[in-house]
Amino acid sequence: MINIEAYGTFDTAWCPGCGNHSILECVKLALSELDIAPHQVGFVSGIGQAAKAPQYLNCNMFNGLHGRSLPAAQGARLANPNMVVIAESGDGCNYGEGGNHFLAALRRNMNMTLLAHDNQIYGLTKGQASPTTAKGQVTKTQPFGAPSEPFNPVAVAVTMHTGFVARVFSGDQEHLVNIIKQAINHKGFSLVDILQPCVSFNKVNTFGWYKDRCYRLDESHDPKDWDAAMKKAVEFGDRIPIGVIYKDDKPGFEEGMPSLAAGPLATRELNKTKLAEIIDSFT
Amino acid sequence: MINIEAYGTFDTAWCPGCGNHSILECVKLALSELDIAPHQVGFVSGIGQAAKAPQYLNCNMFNGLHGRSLPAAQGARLANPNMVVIAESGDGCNYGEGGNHFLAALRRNMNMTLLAHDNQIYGLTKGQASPTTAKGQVTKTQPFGAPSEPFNPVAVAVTMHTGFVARVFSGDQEHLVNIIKQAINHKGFSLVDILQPCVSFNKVNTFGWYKDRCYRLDESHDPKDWDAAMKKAVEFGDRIPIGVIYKDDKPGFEEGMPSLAAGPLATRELNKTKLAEIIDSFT
Amino acid sequence: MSEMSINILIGGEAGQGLVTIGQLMAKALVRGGHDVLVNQDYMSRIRGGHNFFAIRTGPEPIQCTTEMVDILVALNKETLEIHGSQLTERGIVVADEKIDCRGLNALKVPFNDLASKPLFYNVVALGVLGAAVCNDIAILEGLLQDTFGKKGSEIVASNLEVLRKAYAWVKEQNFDFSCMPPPPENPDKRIMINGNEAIALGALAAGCNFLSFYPMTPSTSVALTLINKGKELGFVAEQAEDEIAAINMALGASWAGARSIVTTSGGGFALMVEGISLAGVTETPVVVILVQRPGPATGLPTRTEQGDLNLALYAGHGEFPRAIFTPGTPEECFYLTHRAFDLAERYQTPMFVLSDQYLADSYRAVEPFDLDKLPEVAKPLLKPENPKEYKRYALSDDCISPRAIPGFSEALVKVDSDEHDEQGHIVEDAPTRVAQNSKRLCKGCGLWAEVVPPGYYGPDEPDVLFLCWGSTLGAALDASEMADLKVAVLHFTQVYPLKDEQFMPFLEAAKEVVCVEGNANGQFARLLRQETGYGVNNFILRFDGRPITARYILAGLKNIL
Amino acid sequence: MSEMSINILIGGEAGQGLVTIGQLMAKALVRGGHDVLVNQDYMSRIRGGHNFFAIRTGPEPIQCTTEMVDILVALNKETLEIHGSQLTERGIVVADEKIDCRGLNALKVPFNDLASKPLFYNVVALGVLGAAVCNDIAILEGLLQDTFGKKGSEIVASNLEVLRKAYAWVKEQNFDFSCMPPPPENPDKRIMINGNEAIALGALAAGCNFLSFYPMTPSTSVALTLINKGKELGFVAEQAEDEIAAINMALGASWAGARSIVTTSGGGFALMVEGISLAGVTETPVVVILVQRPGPATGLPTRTEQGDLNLALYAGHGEFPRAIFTPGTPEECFYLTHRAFDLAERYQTPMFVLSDQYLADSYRAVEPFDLDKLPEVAKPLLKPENPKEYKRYALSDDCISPRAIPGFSEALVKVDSDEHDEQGHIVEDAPTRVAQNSKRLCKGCGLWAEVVPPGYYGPDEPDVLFLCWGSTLGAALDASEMADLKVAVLHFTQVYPLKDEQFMPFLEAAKEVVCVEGNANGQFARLLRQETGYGVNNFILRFDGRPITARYILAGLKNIL
Ligand SMILES: Cc1ncc(C[n+]2csc(CCOP(=O)(O)OP(=O)(O)O)c2C)c(N)n1
Ligand SMILES: Cc1ncc(C[n+]2csc(CCOP(=O)(O)OP(=O)(O)O)c2C)c(N)n1
Ligand code: SF4
Ligand code: SF4
Ligand SMILES: [Mg+2]
Ligand SMILES: [Mg+2]
Repeated sequence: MINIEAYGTFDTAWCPGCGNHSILECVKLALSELDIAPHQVGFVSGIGQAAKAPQYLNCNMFNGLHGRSLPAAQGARLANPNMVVIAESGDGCNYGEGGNHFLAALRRNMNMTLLAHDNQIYGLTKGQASPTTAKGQVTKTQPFGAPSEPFNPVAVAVTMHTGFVARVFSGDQEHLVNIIKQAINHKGFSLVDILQPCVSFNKVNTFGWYKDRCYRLDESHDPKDWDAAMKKAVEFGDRIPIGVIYKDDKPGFEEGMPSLAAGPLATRELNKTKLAEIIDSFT
Repeated sequence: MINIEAYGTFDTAWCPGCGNHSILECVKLALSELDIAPHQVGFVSGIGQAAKAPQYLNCNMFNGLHGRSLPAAQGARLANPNMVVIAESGDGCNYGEGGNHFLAALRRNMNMTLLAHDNQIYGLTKGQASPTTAKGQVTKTQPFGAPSEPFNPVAVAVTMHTGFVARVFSGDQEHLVNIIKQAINHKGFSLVDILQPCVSFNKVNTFGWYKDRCYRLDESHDPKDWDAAMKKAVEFGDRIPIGVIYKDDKPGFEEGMPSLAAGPLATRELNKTKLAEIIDSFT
Repeated sequence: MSEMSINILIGGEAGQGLVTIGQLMAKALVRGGHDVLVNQDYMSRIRGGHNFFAIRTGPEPIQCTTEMVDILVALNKETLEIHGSQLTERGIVVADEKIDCRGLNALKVPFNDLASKPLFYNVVALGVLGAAVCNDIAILEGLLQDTFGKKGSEIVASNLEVLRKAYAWVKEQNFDFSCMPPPPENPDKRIMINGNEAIALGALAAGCNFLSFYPMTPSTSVALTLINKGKELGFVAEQAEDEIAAINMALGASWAGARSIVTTSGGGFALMVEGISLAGVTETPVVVILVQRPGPATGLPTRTEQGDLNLALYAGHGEFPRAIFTPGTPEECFYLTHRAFDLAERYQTPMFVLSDQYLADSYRAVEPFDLDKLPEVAKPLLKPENPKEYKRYALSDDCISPRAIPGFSEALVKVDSDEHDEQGHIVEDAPTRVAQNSKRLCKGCGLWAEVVPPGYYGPDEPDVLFLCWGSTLGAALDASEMADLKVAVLHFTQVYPLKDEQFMPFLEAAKEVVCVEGNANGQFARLLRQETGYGVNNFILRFDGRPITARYILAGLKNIL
Repeated sequence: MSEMSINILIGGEAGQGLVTIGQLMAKALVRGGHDVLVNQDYMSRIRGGHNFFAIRTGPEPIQCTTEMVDILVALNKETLEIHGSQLTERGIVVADEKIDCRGLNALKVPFNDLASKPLFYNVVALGVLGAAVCNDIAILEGLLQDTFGKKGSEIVASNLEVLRKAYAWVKEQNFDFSCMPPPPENPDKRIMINGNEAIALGALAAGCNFLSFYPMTPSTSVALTLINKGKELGFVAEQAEDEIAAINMALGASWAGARSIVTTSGGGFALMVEGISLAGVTETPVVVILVQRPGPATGLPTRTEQGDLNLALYAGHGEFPRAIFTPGTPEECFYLTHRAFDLAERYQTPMFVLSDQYLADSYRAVEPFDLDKLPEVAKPLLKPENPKEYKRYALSDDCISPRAIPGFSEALVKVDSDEHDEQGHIVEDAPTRVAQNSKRLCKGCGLWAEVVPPGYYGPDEPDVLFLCWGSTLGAALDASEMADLKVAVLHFTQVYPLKDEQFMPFLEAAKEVVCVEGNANGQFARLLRQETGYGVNNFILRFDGRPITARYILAGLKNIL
């Protein structure tokens, strides 16, 4: 097992009490327990408080644009099928600015993991409604309350038969580590929507709010049962189930792309003879 | 009733045999039967073959960018709550380039109608896979077959409890007219996903293919029953149900926005006294 | 001339409330008749790190921020370490008694004693600072009343109690705060406003009633002001799912009769580029507020730069006219934004207001805007004359087609992103293309004919002419007055289009022209050469994310001359 | 010199197969040793409307398309109406016998008799045209064999039968096709390729192995060629959900070791602007292929223009270096795309290849590219020297940091869209910002030192110098040869950066400099003035969506002189 210390310790720019601290810790634990070394993993993130997470552990990092972590992560996957690719960003990043990429990533089902820190608010820009903010919740930019229905990423992912769909809570560390490990191990796209309090800007969905509502799914829930999964996916109110909501071991994107079989693109050599033949085919 | 001739007749740039012709006809019929005059309706479209539809009838038209009809349509709705707003575009436009706007529009639930011509292909750009193209379907740009799972807009819309969700077939005109009328009348966001053969580029989902599979939902289907709707929404194979899949009369976006109550923005006058007070509040 | 000014810097961690203290203090100074100029420096985080809020103030006009500090309010030890060296000779430190001020001239405040609970630390700081620089406690009391009034009289009372206690404590210390000049007698009424707020008010004054936006520092406060101040005016605002939606929503709204604005910063603006082009070809009015921060990409999200001029100039594929305004003060923010709306409506093409983080967050004391003096803003037609014959893109001598709003008459209003005929229908033939493209481009001549001339400040035939645009005005003015040469300033509040006859004589009359810009490439100087052939040879550029100051310019000038 | 050339124009509706006929015919001519130059004109629709495919051909080099038609193959009546007036004196019409050729010199073909079913109309047309311009039926037979071979021998046989019948029928008519010059003796081997295909091959030759794109005319065929020709090379391609995804995917892939390309056109490129900036700040190599069409917005989607130079120049907020290549021929498309990859890797910044619809779709006969003569393309590091100490953004004298690929050693490769330190971690302090921003910008000097010089064609000290870039090369050359003045051509294949010493002497030596561009604003001329101060006063501009031709230039020249 890789020692967790290999992942280092960094000063963060997060608020004391923020759920991000716990998530970061769990990510490091999961990686070390999975025996993945820092240089084997590539973290791709967007912009936001959550998206800073990869800055705070030893890893390969592509800290890209707000909303665009998923395309970059998928590009990395296509370039190097040996890389453990993890996209990590906030609810605004993934479901707001990046909503189209979220849909496309669910459809592609590449072997990678999305850790979506879901604090139901835009943290870094100081508290505007995010796609997961409850309808009616008042913010500085939504003085009449957030006007739209909240987005339920888990339900949409289940609808689309995404390979691995989980909802977790930053406050339940043991559980979180376990789920992250399963997600990374799953051979297809894994969505881990992590409920996370934002102590500075979300005064509704607090630690206590989540704590009171989240309950772990037990064996009675069969994640391979789509109907059951859909029921759990839409349960988000007085009770919020956490755990693996849905799982489908269907073949991943990579299997439909023969050109990926030859391994990392960085190690490929141009076949000049073939290319000369190709040029010749224009005669 | 407005005479259908008020909507005019235009030469189109569509292929003979294309499903678009039938859809155009049905749209005109629906509008005239609803007694809506050309100047009362605002068509907003993107770019693609489907998106040309508003060019071929008398109406107010905002023919915008590929993928961006929904934001423009919603902007128009917010500016003029008296306008009958219809967005009309293809599957590529709405679910590909415009996927993020599709999600946001479902969440907003404004009083408008989306007519999505769904030919499961990119028509205007000559036959690349669209988000609704079946996995494995071979095209010029997908020689190994489309690598992703197809997007099911109807299922996603039901998942998100969209106000009005229908799937129809361009070949069943009477039914199509009826559904478009219901969609326009619905006070909230209405999605009408219209299956439409593309005779030039989709040799799989032909007229016959749809014809053989599509069956009308009858009274036994209760569109207010979410579970039932979800079942019908995901039925897309040997049998394809057409009709109103789901319906929810929850309050629309407009009701959560007090500033919309005062009517069209174009007729508002600036209240200089109030503004002077506002300036004064900076003292 | 800010000779009589002092500079108060309040420093501490994010989350310590220094912006609240700073804003209240600045407002108190304004109410007392002083001028103020604020410079806010903050990190891209919510708690911790190091931020500061600097208020330069005095009885006479203040033009720009300065590095020198006369009163350093240190909310933590780090502030002293970072800013100690900026203290002037007369400089004073105000800090908690537990902070070691290492022999500096310090007023050591017993925060714990003065505040009954940590919640009141801010009010203590305000009371202490207020006692130092504002001799009228009634002003501070009134301010607290205004601020906490909505929260109930009990809250007000407990805040007032702390304020008075802190104020009284300072007065007992007999500490020497004489560096603070007395307020002017009979001052004119002023409001306190920053660049972003002034832009929002300018928009409201122009009848703007629709905003679609996606939050992005440092532009967000334009949206916040429009939303919160516009509430009573029936203003319609929607936070879009992304910036692409924002610009397209604004255009759809504008077509349907709204007066639309979008607010954004570099990366968000980059995403709007296709939409800008749509505004150009459909001839749909929209005003784009672009508040710059250092790039590329995420760059320094909370800092300042003038690095997006080139992008604003050419945003949008294809060719169509535009105008770009670059205010240098909150007043200019207000008036030029107002003007941008009028031009957008008259020329039916996108208009840009470029600001930056420094100006955005810089509060100033400003004469209240007089709405009655504003020119009328043009309006579209609700009912064109012969609705049945209406053509959205009718060709005409002045290349401007009457713009009707759909739904208010039988006129059908068709706008099209494809090349189109007069009706708005898609076409592909060459002559129609040429006619419509020429028509759109020809509107640029009209825009050129009414360019806002640059401001010229200072003596004729100067030794040195500072060429600048946007937020650097104040620093250039200050520097021109401080330099021991004959220096003048040429400041562009409209950088595009440029009308050479308005400024070429100034350039030619100066011995040396020095371009002062907040970017690394001298973007405006390059534009100037492109438009006029005039090449600038001397540059004072800054691209470290911090505002250009008079000292920075003078240091640069030394290197040049 | 294309004096001996003839121009064949095949016109008809979309869906009538005129592209198939045209391509086969052109290929037959190339195999026969002729030069060809194709101009494709098509509408933004799949069936109907009016399209044409013009092949200019002859035994000597052909440089550009022409309006004049020598053989007009009219697949419908409309073609005659539209193009009849373009017929030269020697002009011939080839049309179905049922079409009224109103007294023109026409070969009236009994299509119905010659083709057993409508499916074979195309082959009839090919046979007829082939008989007219290509005296060797074996070439046509070989072509059909190559084309239909995959479909089985029966299909080949039935096509051959029709071909031979049509060919024989023409020969029987004894129609005078003498306007077609004989092929050269012992011609060199040529391939037939258009601009987009050549770009794709150039990319493949540079080791490009990753494409993410979103379809957009007229760029799509670059992607199509990469995908279909790259199949055997293990090329990885993904059609993205939108252009934003395309550019970000390309960058993620590049970071992880791919050699990435994106292909797009105006509106799609507009959406990539933020991503371009990300490439700039993260120093991630990417090659952007921008195939222009007329804007703004959707504009004329299937036509040509050079209207996006400004956008390419300044795409991306903030400041960072880039180079822009503007090939004028398929050969230049190939070599410059190859070069773009090398520079992208060496300078770790985005590179641009600008083409346009005319060049994209214009087939030419080209000497097969010699892969062995190509310079090696730079590669990133798989294993840096001291992996543990590796710093992605290490400061160095030449401002270029060794670029390692993550995952192949213990080196951690951190790239960051925020301003960052040498390791790639987010920072906000001024000195690090200045160091890293300067480092990025300083790479521009290296780029400047290896600019591809513009091509100068023609006599020294000419009366007129045509200044042009990109696809207008051929027209300018043709015009220069046709004019009765002393004319030379200065053609830029790299428009940015510009190195004045490479061309200023040419500009100064010419009596008149005339800028020839396919846009309305003279974008390159403005860039030239910006970079050098040199102002061009004479313009020949075209923005109706059609390619600039020699005749167009000469007509323009008359107005100027
Ligand atoms: C294109 C673009 N638009 C807007 C922003 C500003 N921005 C930065 S982070 C953020 C929201 C972050 O919210 P979320 O993704 O939920 O992350 P959190 O901070 O809550 O963890 C926004 C709007 C940006 N950086 N880029
Ligand atoms: C930003 C942008 N990207 C790409 C295109 C090119 N484009 C035009 S239409 C289209 C696809 C159309 O497909 P769909 O929306 O399904 O409409 P259809 O033609 O099938 O009716 C594409 C990719 C464009 N116009 N703009
Ligand atoms: S603002 Fe919210 S999400 Fe961001 S660090 Fe603070 S508590 Fe966490
Ligand atoms: S290409 Fe397809 S969708 Fe387009 S008009 Fe033709 S048949 Fe219809
Ligand atoms: Mg969040
Ligand atoms: Mg389609």
